[in-house]
Amino acid sequence: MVSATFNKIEMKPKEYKSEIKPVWCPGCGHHGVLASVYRAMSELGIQPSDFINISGIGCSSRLPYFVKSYKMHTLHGRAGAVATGTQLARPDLPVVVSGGDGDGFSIGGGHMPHMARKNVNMTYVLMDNGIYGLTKGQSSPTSRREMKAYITPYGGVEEPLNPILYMLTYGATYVGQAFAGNPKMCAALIKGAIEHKGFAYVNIFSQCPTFNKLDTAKFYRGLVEEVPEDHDTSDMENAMRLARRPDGKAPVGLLYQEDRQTLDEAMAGLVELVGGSADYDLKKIIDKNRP
Amino acid sequence: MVSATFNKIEMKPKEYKSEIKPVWCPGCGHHGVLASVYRAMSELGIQPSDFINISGIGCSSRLPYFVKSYKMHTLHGRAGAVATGTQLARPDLPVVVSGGDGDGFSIGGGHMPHMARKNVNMTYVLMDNGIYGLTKGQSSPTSRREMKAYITPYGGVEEPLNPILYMLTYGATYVGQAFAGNPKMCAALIKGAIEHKGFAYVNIFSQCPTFNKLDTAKFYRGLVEEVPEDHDTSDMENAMRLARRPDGKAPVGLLYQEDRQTLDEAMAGLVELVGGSADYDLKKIIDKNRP
Amino acid sequence: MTEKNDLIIRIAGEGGEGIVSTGDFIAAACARAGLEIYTFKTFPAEIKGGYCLYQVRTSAERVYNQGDTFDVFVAYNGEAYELNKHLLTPGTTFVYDGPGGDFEPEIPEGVTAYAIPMSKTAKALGSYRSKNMVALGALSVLFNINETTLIEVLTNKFKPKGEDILEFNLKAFAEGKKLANEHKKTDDFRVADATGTKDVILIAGNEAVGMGAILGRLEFFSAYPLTPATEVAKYVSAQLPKTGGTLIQAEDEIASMAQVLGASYAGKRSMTATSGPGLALMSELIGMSTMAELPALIVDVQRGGPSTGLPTKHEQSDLFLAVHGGHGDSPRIVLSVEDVNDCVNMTVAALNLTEQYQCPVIMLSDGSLAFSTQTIPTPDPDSFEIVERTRWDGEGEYMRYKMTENLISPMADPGTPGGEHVAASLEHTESGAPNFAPEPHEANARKRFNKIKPVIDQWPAAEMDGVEGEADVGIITWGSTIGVAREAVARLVAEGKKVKAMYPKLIYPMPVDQYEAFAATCKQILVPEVNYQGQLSHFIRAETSIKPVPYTICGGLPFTPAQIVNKVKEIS
Amino acid sequence: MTEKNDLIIRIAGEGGEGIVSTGDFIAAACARAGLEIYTFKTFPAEIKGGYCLYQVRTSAERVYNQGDTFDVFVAYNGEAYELNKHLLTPGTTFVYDGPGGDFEPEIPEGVTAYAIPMSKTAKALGSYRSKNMVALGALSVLFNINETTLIEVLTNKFKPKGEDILEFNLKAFAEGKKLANEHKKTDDFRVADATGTKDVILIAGNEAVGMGAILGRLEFFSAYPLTPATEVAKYVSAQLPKTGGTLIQAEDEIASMAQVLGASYAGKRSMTATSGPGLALMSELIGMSTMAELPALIVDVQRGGPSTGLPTKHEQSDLFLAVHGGHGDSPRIVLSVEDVNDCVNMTVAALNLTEQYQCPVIMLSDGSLAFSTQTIPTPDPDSFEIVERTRWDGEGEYMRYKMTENLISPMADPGTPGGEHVAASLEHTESGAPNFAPEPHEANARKRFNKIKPVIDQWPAAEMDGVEGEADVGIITWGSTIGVAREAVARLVAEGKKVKAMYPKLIYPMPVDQYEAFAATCKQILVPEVNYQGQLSHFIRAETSIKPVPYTICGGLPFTPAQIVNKVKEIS
Ligand SMILES: Cc1ncc(C[n+]2csc(CCOP(=O)(O)OP(=O)(O)O)c2C)c(N)n1
Ligand SMILES: Cc1ncc(C[n+]2csc(CCOP(=O)(O)OP(=O)(O)O)c2C)c(N)n1
Ligand code: SF4
Ligand code: SF4
Ligand SMILES: [Mg+2]
Ligand SMILES: [Mg+2]
Repeated sequence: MVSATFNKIEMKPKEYKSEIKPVWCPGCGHHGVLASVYRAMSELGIQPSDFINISGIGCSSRLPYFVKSYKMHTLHGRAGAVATGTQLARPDLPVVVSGGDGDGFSIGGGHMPHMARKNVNMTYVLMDNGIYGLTKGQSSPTSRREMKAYITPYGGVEEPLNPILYMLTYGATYVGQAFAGNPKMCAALIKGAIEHKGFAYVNIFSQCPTFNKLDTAKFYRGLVEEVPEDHDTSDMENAMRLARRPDGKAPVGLLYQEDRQTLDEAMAGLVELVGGSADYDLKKIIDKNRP
Repeated sequence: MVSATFNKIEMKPKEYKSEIKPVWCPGCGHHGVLASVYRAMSELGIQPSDFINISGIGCSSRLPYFVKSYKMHTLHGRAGAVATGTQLARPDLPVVVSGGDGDGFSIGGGHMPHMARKNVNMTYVLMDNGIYGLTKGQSSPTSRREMKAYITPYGGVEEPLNPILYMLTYGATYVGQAFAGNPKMCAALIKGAIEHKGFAYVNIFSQCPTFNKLDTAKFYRGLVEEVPEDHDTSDMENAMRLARRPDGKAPVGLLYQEDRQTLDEAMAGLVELVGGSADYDLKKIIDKNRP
Repeated sequence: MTEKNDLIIRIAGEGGEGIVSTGDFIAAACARAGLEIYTFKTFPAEIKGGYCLYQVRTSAERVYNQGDTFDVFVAYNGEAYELNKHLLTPGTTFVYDGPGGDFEPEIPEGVTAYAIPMSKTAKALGSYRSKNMVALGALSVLFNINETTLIEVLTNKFKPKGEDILEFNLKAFAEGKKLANEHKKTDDFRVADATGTKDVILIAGNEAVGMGAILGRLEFFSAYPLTPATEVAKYVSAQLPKTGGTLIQAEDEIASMAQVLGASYAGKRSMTATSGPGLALMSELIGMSTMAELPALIVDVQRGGPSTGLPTKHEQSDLFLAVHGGHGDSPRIVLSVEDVNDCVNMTVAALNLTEQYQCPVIMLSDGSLAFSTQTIPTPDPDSFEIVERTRWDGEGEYMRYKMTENLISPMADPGTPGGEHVAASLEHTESGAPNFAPEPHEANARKRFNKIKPVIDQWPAAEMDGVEGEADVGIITWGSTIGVAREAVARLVAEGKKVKAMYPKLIYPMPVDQYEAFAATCKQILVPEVNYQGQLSHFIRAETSIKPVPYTICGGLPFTPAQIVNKVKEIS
Repeated sequence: MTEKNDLIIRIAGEGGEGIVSTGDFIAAACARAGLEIYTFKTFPAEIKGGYCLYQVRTSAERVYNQGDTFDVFVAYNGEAYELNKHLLTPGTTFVYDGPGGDFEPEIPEGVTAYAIPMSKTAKALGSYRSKNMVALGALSVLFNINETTLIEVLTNKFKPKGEDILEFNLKAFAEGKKLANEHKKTDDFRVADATGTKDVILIAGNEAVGMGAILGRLEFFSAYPLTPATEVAKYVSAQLPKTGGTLIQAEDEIASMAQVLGASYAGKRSMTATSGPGLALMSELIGMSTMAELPALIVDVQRGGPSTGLPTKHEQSDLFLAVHGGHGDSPRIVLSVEDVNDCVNMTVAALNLTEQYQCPVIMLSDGSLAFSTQTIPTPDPDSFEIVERTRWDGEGEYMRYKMTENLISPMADPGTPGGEHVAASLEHTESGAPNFAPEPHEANARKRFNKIKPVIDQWPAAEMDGVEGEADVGIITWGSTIGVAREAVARLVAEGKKVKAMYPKLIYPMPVDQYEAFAATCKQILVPEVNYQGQLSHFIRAETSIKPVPYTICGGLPFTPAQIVNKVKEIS
């Protein structure tokens, strides 16, 4: 979505608050992400009625309720697929998905590669807390092995997955990562993502103090390290290398950006190719079936 | 699955043929894959009753019918998840999934990361023909953009995905690729995969002459190039580089292999940890709920 | 013996031998000559080879089904002969590949046989693939198939592929004619004479659904291939860009349904088409369509189940899933089509209904209708009313789930200032805010059911057929079985039987009063349907006072008129 | 006024204030003292905060439900007071946080009130979190809660966390007692006296399903978290490794069901537990269980729907989906549990049935039962019969789908020489080879339905209740509504009403004869259930000759006995 295509307006971040108050626990990282969303919207001058915010199910997926905008609170894991339909239907409006690690990479994991490789022109903000918050603390695909959780009382049995490496492999054309404790960076990445033309993915470490006692805000603060200043964001190989840092540190900042035809552009191309329009003569279509 | 764990037997490849004749079109690459499976089984000396072959739905997914073995013909996209259950239930037997690119990476794509990162001890043989064969020629996730297909009559609109790069990213502990026209290499890779302890993935280019007129046997022959002899199969970074060869060539051979705890090992560990056994005193469990 | 106006030709052989194109050419030529057409096909579930059957029924009058059996049977190979020889009863005609085919048939008493050396001639012509042209030439002579229109059809087909290809095919065709002319015609079967052209199109069920979608001003379609529904997407994919709409192939049926809801939220007329396994996968999202009140049309082209089942076979067994396939109390509108004409018109209507009532609409077609080509009056694009969703008028404060008088809450398209709202999968207040107290849930449950009730009066009353007044047997049936019942009723009435029928196409919510009124004039109610459980019978019992007699078959084939005739006689 | 033996205490406040632990301590102390317990809880759908309610009902005799309303209401905060004050009718007792709480209640005429400064005292003790201990101390004094057992319970709970923590809590508890002792007891409510210990356990519905699974010799469980079912997996995850079994958390419900089928094929007793949205997602794979004849137990802990709906609320609205939620004709066995005791015993039975009949078994529980802790007789592990699937005897040629006399085809575990076979999602011959001809499909459809019919006779006849002989009203109900009906019937009979009841737990296939026999002795049939459509009523109408009067509520809460009593009076 390039910002030029929608009407700008002047609104302060807090004016984007909806009438519904956040229901998250005190200290939950999701509060920080929400603040960053407000800020990014304000900086972009987005009119609430021009903004579409779509989520699945989870604590993180409650986010759209708190934002003044058009929004859908859909089903667990389906936000991305729903948003694909919305974006194709209204390619002129910015579409932002906000969701969780379980929502996106567990039950929703089958949709992720396809949004990315099709380069659906939307932003996906994933609030990664390494846990299922809403269902009270089961391990998620990004949970660390040592975590004892709700139905893994003796500890985890599997390797956590690496969201940004996945997204690079999938062909996302904008890949960033941040920590919710740094709302400035979060806001900047979300803003950049919305401005980006193509599928933009932003992974935000967002602590769940209630259920994830391992991945605390402090832990994340120690985990992250900014992408080196000289990193060339068009260099996929280096982006992948950063995503797989052997020292176990997690890079924050913008890792990768690429300009590629988006799915809605391709679709518009088809319409052009066949000379399509809303007042195409339907008789011509019917006549093809004359015997 | 390490070969030492099952009883060896002497059987010729053709003796692994079941009473059902292959229904594939003449010239279909899947014939070659089937021959390679027979060969690998014969070389490993697998007893048919000790072998479990599981598939989803597709032309490729018909393969188990033609193999003398225990087998499941399940639902489109679900072979891997079904096989996970089977493998955990019978960790002593080799479990092999055979399926197609649509089955595995389109509808089944959500299961792929989890089998790999959990290191489910099984083999996944994917017959990649860049098309949906059984449903008569729709584009698949590995179809090239220029392909005009059944419901993309004006050409494709998305980037094909890269199966072996996905599998490296997902954490498969054995990743190989071959062309069905080279049954020797196919058989060697499948054999190695079955012998490997952990999640082994083998991608086999397998032409569909009936519906995919682009990716012919000739095309694949020109596409592939053997993994360099000096490639270190424990070097993930180089494996990824090979998977993303800038010249567009596709590497064939073994790209990556790693030894990591398997899911069934982890599960056995839990049982050991709690001192579990089939004759555990159930009263002790019940007594936990005395008020 | 008088000439038979209504002729049924069955062609069978190995898939890939041109069976389908032979049938298609005959159908097109007859349709072009002003005759009515109804075809029936069965395919193997495998790609290449396997037994394939194409039956074309043609008449000067409208034909409603595939018929009881064939008049003329054309065997391309021994397997086809073996599978059909028990139907070669006295009075039938048999055309076969011989001498030089892969079999030597015995000709039963009373059967007229014409041996046409199709394979041999084709090989002599230099291409085995011309076998079907040789057969076609022979059939055209033997059964009076209009040669002018046949040549036109062949020319339209082959000319674009090159003059030489056209010429070669016409040559094979001529050879076939010659072979037939060597026979003396001894039966009475001939295609009815041309009646002058009619303003018709010839189209199969699946394409007709696609055409209906285009005429219903569809804007968004998301597809995942699934036999026997894929041709709907095939048709739409080629045509929808012309009207500026979008078709996307999704990664699976769940994604398809999700995309449909996303596009619908954005204000677009949206649909998908699938078969049973896909409908099952969509169950959860269909519930979201109910809860969030998002329009969505789902076409289910039923096939043999359960599970992967019989992918290419006919069955009407997804009714339970269509009506009851959601968790919680999740109302939806369920429609079912009878024939190709319905496929066009009811798809338009279904798109209108989903927009009007903001609820999921599931339209059931079936495997035999999917591939049945039929002649239908050429649709007039201007004759279709397009009903749009009620949109917010911009006055006052916007409440997405407002309790209005008719229970339809106006929608607001994204981009409309002041209309910001949530499409909610959670239970909610009128504004859409999550709320789990008793009152909103009770009120909304009532709303979701009651808002769709007016469709019962809005929808045309179910068509009736047969005798006036009291009947010994009243038939109620649905889907493509209706066309079979029509003929059975006509025959029974002609025999003086007191039989009538009712043909509901709005299945759910059920027009209970219509059922009761109909049943009140019948001594007993017979419900023929192609499934094991008697699924429509179940709903009739559950929702009306009627105790129907179920008549179920499930062999992967449609009913024949004779089966229903016999059953009626048996019970009356 | 005589002392009331049967006491209902409702505690409400903000989630996180220890409401649940206060209730749990009371329940455990009473159970330890030999009393019977039935608790009821409602949680907010949010994680922190939100209105939370815990109702504990205790008596020397068995209690079947949560009761009509409370005898004693304990308000932790103003919201709780506001939401419940209309229920403070004369004769009730009110305990509240004050002075110093966040509200100042008005005490209605006839209500006994005890102000306990819980918050203030807790703060003075140095930790707000001790509020519930203060409350507990006060309640123990006010309502005669056995102090010995209460101290034992607290000790068992807090001692493992450290002596200092135990001491601190006991101190707060003592403070609470002191505060209560300052009041003069003016009402008659007191917990029944200890009757000596009974051999019972105290367990909630979800854990009880887990315990049943362990006792039923479960070997494989695949889980995906979904409220209100997750505690089943939680229990099993901790216990199953002890018996050598495997629990895996899958990536979604589809994968869970797929893994269950995979493990079942490998010969293991396998199950999953979910709620409506998950059951919807599993629809396609449940059909595979039917077609491939693979044993699989699916427990559905129902919640408010449709769609995401009311995730933490009670509803019995997945019956349609459970019975009809598959494409094609896809039979399954559907069971429903009444109470915690059933959760244990019927899970064992369900695992046996799925192994015996090689078909999917869906067992329905519900949101209120999920979290209801109840006292039940301590199960004896040796008392459960474990039925295994029929396994091939190794004789002759193995045919997986052999048509045997009882229609159960022996299975062969992988690794068995000669037993190699396919688990087929396609229609098939007896050997499992794909086949789409009419005969195998018709024969197998019959097989799949008929093989499970014997369960009707095998399953214990539905329990009956109420008057002998002719009744004015016969109640038929299911799930946890049964416990409510039991009390309603007892009251009505005590009042001299001619009322009886029938409590089916095998829902499908329906024991039609039992329904008919019961209905034959009733003037009318009332079917109370917590859903909008009257889902059991629908099946009764469809499958029997009965015309029931549906009585449906859907406010996210269970019925009360009074509601059913009133309804019976209204219609009789
Ligand atoms: C089909 C389905 N399965 C399961 C659930 C239950 N569920 C709700 S949220 C959730 C996980 C949430 O985790 P995440 O997406 O990481 O979000 P978080 O709460 O941690 O922000 C689950 C399993 C559901 N709502 N729907
Ligand atoms: C739920 C479901 N959706 C769709 C289908 C239809 N279907 C069967 S096979 C297939 C694709 C097969 O492609 P692939 O896996 O690449 O195998 P191939 O035939 O090319 O070997 C599809 C879409 C199905 N059987 N089930
Ligand atoms: S449970 Fe965790 S993720 Fe959910 S609101 Fe609380 S802190 Fe945030
Ligand atoms: S359609 Fe293609 S994939 Fe299928 S059998 Fe034929 S050649 Fe092979
Ligand atoms: Mg999370
Ligand atoms: Mg393929």
